[in-house]
Amino acid sequence: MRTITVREALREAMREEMIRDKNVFLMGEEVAQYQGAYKISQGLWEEFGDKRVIDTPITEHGFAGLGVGAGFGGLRPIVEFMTFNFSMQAIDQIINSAAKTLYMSGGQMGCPIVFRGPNGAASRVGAQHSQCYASWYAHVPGLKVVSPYNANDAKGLLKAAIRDPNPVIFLENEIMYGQSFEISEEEDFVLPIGQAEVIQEGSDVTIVAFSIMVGKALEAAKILKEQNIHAEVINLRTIRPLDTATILKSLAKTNRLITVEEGWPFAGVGSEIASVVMEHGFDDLDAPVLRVTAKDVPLPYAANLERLALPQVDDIINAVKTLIIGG
Amino acid sequence: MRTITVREALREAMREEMIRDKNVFLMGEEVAQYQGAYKISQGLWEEFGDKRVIDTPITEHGFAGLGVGAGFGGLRPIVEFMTFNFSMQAIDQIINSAAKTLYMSGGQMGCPIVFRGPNGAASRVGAQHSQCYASWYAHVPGLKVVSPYNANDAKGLLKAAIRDPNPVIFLENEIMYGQSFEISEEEDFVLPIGQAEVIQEGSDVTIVAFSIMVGKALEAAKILKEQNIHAEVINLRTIRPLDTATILKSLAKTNRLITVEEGWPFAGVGSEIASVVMEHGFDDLDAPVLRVTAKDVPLPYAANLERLALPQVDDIINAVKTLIIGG
Amino acid sequence: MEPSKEALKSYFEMMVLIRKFEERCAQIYGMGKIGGFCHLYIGQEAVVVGMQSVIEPIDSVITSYRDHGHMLACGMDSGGVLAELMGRSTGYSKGKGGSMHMFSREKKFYGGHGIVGAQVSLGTGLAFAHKYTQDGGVCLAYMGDGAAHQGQVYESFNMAALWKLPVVYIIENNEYSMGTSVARCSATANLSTRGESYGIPGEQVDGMDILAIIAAGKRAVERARAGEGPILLEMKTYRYRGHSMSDPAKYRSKEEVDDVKNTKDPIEKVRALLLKQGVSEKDLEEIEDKVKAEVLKAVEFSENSPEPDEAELWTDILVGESA
Amino acid sequence: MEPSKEALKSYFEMMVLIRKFEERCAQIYGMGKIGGFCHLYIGQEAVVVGMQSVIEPIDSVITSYRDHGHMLACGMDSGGVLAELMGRSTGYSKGKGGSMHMFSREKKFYGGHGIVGAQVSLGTGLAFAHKYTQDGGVCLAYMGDGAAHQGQVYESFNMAALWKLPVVYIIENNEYSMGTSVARCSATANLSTRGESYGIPGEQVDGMDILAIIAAGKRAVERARAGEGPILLEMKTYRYRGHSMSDPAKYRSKEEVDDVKNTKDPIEKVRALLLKQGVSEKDLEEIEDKVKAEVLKAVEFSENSPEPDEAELWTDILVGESA
Ligand SMILES: Cc1ncc(C[n+]2csc(CCOP(=O)(O)OP(=O)(O)O)c2C)c(N)n1
Ligand SMILES: Cc1ncc(C[n+]2csc(CCOP(=O)(O)OP(=O)(O)O)c2C)c(N)n1
Ligand SMILES: [Mg+2]
Ligand SMILES: [Mg+2]
Repeated sequence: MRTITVREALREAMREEMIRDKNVFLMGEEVAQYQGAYKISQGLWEEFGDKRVIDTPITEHGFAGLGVGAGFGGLRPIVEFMTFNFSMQAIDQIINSAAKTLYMSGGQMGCPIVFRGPNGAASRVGAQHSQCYASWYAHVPGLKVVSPYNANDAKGLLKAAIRDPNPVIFLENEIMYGQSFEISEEEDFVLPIGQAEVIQEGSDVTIVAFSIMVGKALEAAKILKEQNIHAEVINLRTIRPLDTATILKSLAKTNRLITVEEGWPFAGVGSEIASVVMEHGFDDLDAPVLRVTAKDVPLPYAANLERLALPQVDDIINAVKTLIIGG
Repeated sequence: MRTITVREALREAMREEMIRDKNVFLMGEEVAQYQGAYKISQGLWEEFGDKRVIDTPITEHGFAGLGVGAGFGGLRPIVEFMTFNFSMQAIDQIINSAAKTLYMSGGQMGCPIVFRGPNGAASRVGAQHSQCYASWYAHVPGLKVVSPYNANDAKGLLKAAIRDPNPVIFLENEIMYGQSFEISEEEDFVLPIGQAEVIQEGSDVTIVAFSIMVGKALEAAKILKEQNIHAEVINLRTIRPLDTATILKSLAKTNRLITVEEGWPFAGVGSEIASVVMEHGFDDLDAPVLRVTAKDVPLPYAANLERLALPQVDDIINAVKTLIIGG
Repeated sequence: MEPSKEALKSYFEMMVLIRKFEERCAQIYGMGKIGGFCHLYIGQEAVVVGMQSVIEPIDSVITSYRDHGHMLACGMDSGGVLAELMGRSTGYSKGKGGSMHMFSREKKFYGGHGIVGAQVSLGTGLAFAHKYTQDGGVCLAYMGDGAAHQGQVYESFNMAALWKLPVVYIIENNEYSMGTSVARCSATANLSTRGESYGIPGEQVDGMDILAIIAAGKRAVERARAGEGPILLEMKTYRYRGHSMSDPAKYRSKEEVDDVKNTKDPIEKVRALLLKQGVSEKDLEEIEDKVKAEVLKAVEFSENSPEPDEAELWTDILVGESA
Repeated sequence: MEPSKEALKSYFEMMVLIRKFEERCAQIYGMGKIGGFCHLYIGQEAVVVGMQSVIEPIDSVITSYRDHGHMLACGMDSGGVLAELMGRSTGYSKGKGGSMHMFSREKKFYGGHGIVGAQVSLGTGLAFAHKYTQDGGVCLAYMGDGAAHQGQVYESFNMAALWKLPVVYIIENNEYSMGTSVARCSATANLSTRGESYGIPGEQVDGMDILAIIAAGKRAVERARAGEGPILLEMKTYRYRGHSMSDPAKYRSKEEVDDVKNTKDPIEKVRALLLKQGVSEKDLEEIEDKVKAEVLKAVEFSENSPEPDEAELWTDILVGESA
């Protein structure tokens, strides 16, 4: 198996899809000549030229709207937000134009578009640059929301997102960009949107996570195993639509579940999972679902506080133990 | 007791606070000479003049930012969004500037500001004009999120919001504006933010609702009573911070709980309540918490579909019965 | 070059159709059969009819919620539009969009958008697609005078000018955004200069005079099609009715409105032109009768159309999937 | 009127302080003691020092994330700024804000904002407050050349002009927004005309020449204070370093950078002026030594300051409440 970074995986996905379909293009701040603020698009401008790899002015609202319009007009835009924090500038176009128009048009006006970029915290970039938007976007019908963990996910899901006829929010993670993983050698490898992966089997507790938190969950599972607690780890991959079946199946086996996410607790992805699990798996629950989330504070800059604010492996381990021992 | 409409209650609250504090002013689209798109501010421009009741151009991002800046500068702005749907244009200023700056400044830069206006569906105004933003805003630390049901709430809570030194999101409902309620005669009547109200006592099931849905919950409770099912209805009043104590106390009595909201299900306010209830009241739960929400679709225009999409009294009754009979 | 008599007659017909259609909408709204917001185009008919006459089938059109006139001028079926207004399954959006949200890919009409200013960025994107696919098309992106302050409009201006996108921005300045006159919300009276900071040429046009509109429109569309980039037309026009059906429009005097109606009505102007060109009163009456019959047919069609099937609640959320 | 020798000396001192401070930040960043984003102001010192010299204590200042220079020029303590950069409890934001998020109500410095363009609307709001309270103050709202395309900037321009708010908008055109030159993202080269569509007068100023800045700044501030409304200054300047610490700045040649350094350096310009006015090399060295000592003190202060207490995680979320 080949080993590549998440960054390379994302780049390969875009490159392959741009070769496959001439209507696919990439736009965003610094994506072309600068090769991407985080170098995701390195080499693409050289290969595909000005027409298909487009540096925009710093005007998220305008270029997101332009992208949606281009989607209505038959193209397949990939819009990169330098980080998803800046998607707030553009969120009206994402929600009111991209997500709702298909319905409002009785099915006429689909918008095949991918909004992608790093989501959540990087390292020490402070509260304005560190928000997780997973639950906000997943709240909205008309969108698909995808969040890969490793290189395999990144490539297979981004290719699927670009081919999808619907608006897809593709939430990456800056800290994961440089991490290497084995990746499928399958030709034209695509992963289905909407299917979660049981990335680690176990029998004592289910840990549901997405994005960078899958790695933390796996680490926690490893440590727990040494203590003879066998955690099953689910890599959600897609937040909306949520793969409830995979979650409930695991719960039926383990009877205990925790969620892990980098976002805030209130009405987070974990809240949704907890609710769904309660509604459809109440009798399988030996203990309440516990949510491991960021602390309910804007992300602080100082190293010690930042560490406390974000979910750590220890927090996951503690939650599992609370469930199993204290539950 | 005096009976006034929610509209009048909101107006009285603003008027009294503007008299009380000369730094309070109101700005927004059509709030002055037109007397408010929904006539909430009727008469205020005549009384307080151009300086304190200000018509803005249709530039939500700009005037919300201007409002936040004025708040930093020592004033106490009330910013009206003609509807909260248009707050998406301005949401970066609300979240990144108003909500996070206090924390990012180590406590120096508070921003006393109220963002208010109708939230959720009016009647048949379609998907772009009918979104409920309760769960989005409540997701964010640094904000308070308030949503009154009746005239008493509207007046008492809006006065509290205007006096609050923090940014407050005040979610009204267009359909409620014209409804009349009795209102406290207490002088300078203020309701505390963060406290829910048990608006109807009952022993069999707890119905937690906010805004217009409190009315539907009360109607449902009335019908259920005829069938000898006694529902306790909680009027949340504040979404963030959530009054968990009142909810859990009721649950301890009824052992069954449903939530009702006009927003979409995924990561909604109901999801949060369900999660909190599970975490802190698991042993009190005789059945899973059920969420009554809008259907997971953009709101359709057609009368018959709109009715289906929004929670109706029957949906609440059915949920209660599922819990009690099927649960 | 002035339009031919036949052309002028067809414009007259379309303008009358728009007016009669809108008047009928007002009636039906009053009967409670149209719900929500409903923004009439009465008074502004010349703008859209004139502009539509200067574009090609490949060109795209996008506007705000005040869109009935645009749809009819684009050749969309009046029955389908009215049925949508009445929330029927035969409407352009199957009854799921309503007055503000209708579309016809076939007629290259891209909506009908409820968020003030949003259509300007979207239209810039349509222009981007025209350029990208080199289909030779131009986008007409309409906005109101109130919309002309929205930030995304200027973000779009900058990109359109920078990339020389084939887009004609049209400000329909009907003097008010809801109850606010231009003077009360705009730092400058002449909105046609709003592109200047981006090097976008602008022109003020008498939006009540279809000939002026056609002349300016032609120049603008030609320029955009030639790859010289965006251009801005400010159409000075007027809306006769309130902002939406619920607006009593107390912010202006009856005299102000009557004065426009009596001295500048865009339909009367075309009528006078036609009469001068020798078209008989009877010919014009025939046109008006034809239009009346069409509107009547649209009403009948809509009245007889069923509400959408309840199953439609769950369709069209995602392409290729139903919930 | 030219500034006095004493005044000029104080500007020199502040400019050198900013430069030395920033150079030291770069070093400390390299050692891993500053985290996240860190945007240095080296090369642009004249702008903020010049503008600060023309305002009054009542006036307010707001800028973006490239803010260390502004803070020092506003009279904020270099120790407090550096401690914040190092995430210490003695920093202006108790270590919770970092490089981009510092404030001093006392010095009327309102941040330090990480969202490109946001500070422009916020600053317009500060100006609104000045006018509302009639305190006679003016707001200086700084933005970069890249920020100058953001929609909310134009929404603010319109309101500021409409309501004649006392605000001076200052575009610090350092030729690049990250890796994008002005020509690649702006439809027009002359950013000082960006207010024209709103009737806001604009002026291009040599942002490497403190005398030019002071002259233009004085006129602008006076005009704003007199109630004549907003004004726009485009400061043509240059940043010597990459956009942030992680930017190798390959999008421009070494020659381009060296040329500016060698021929236009704002500090060297003031040095030459002072020498011409008879200030001795030794006097200037003394100033530089004083500055070096101050920076050293700031470093020591910061190094010796503790990280924030863990309890601080839960404070300052809401005024008057802790979680
Ligand atoms: C972003 C946004 N803000 C506010 C509104 C409410 N609104 C709808 S139409 C309108 C007035 C727009 O006036 P103008 O652009 O002049 O167009 P006209 O109605 O005159 O055609 C307003 C404020 C909205 N739909 N979207
Ligand atoms: C809304 C938003 N979009 C993008 C960014 C990322 N970003 C930070 S600084 C910057 C470049 C800004 O350039 P300019 O305005 O010229 O200021 P300078 O850095 O040159 O001082 C970008 C794109 C951001 N912080 N906020
Ligand atoms: Mg108008
Ligand atoms: Mg710059």
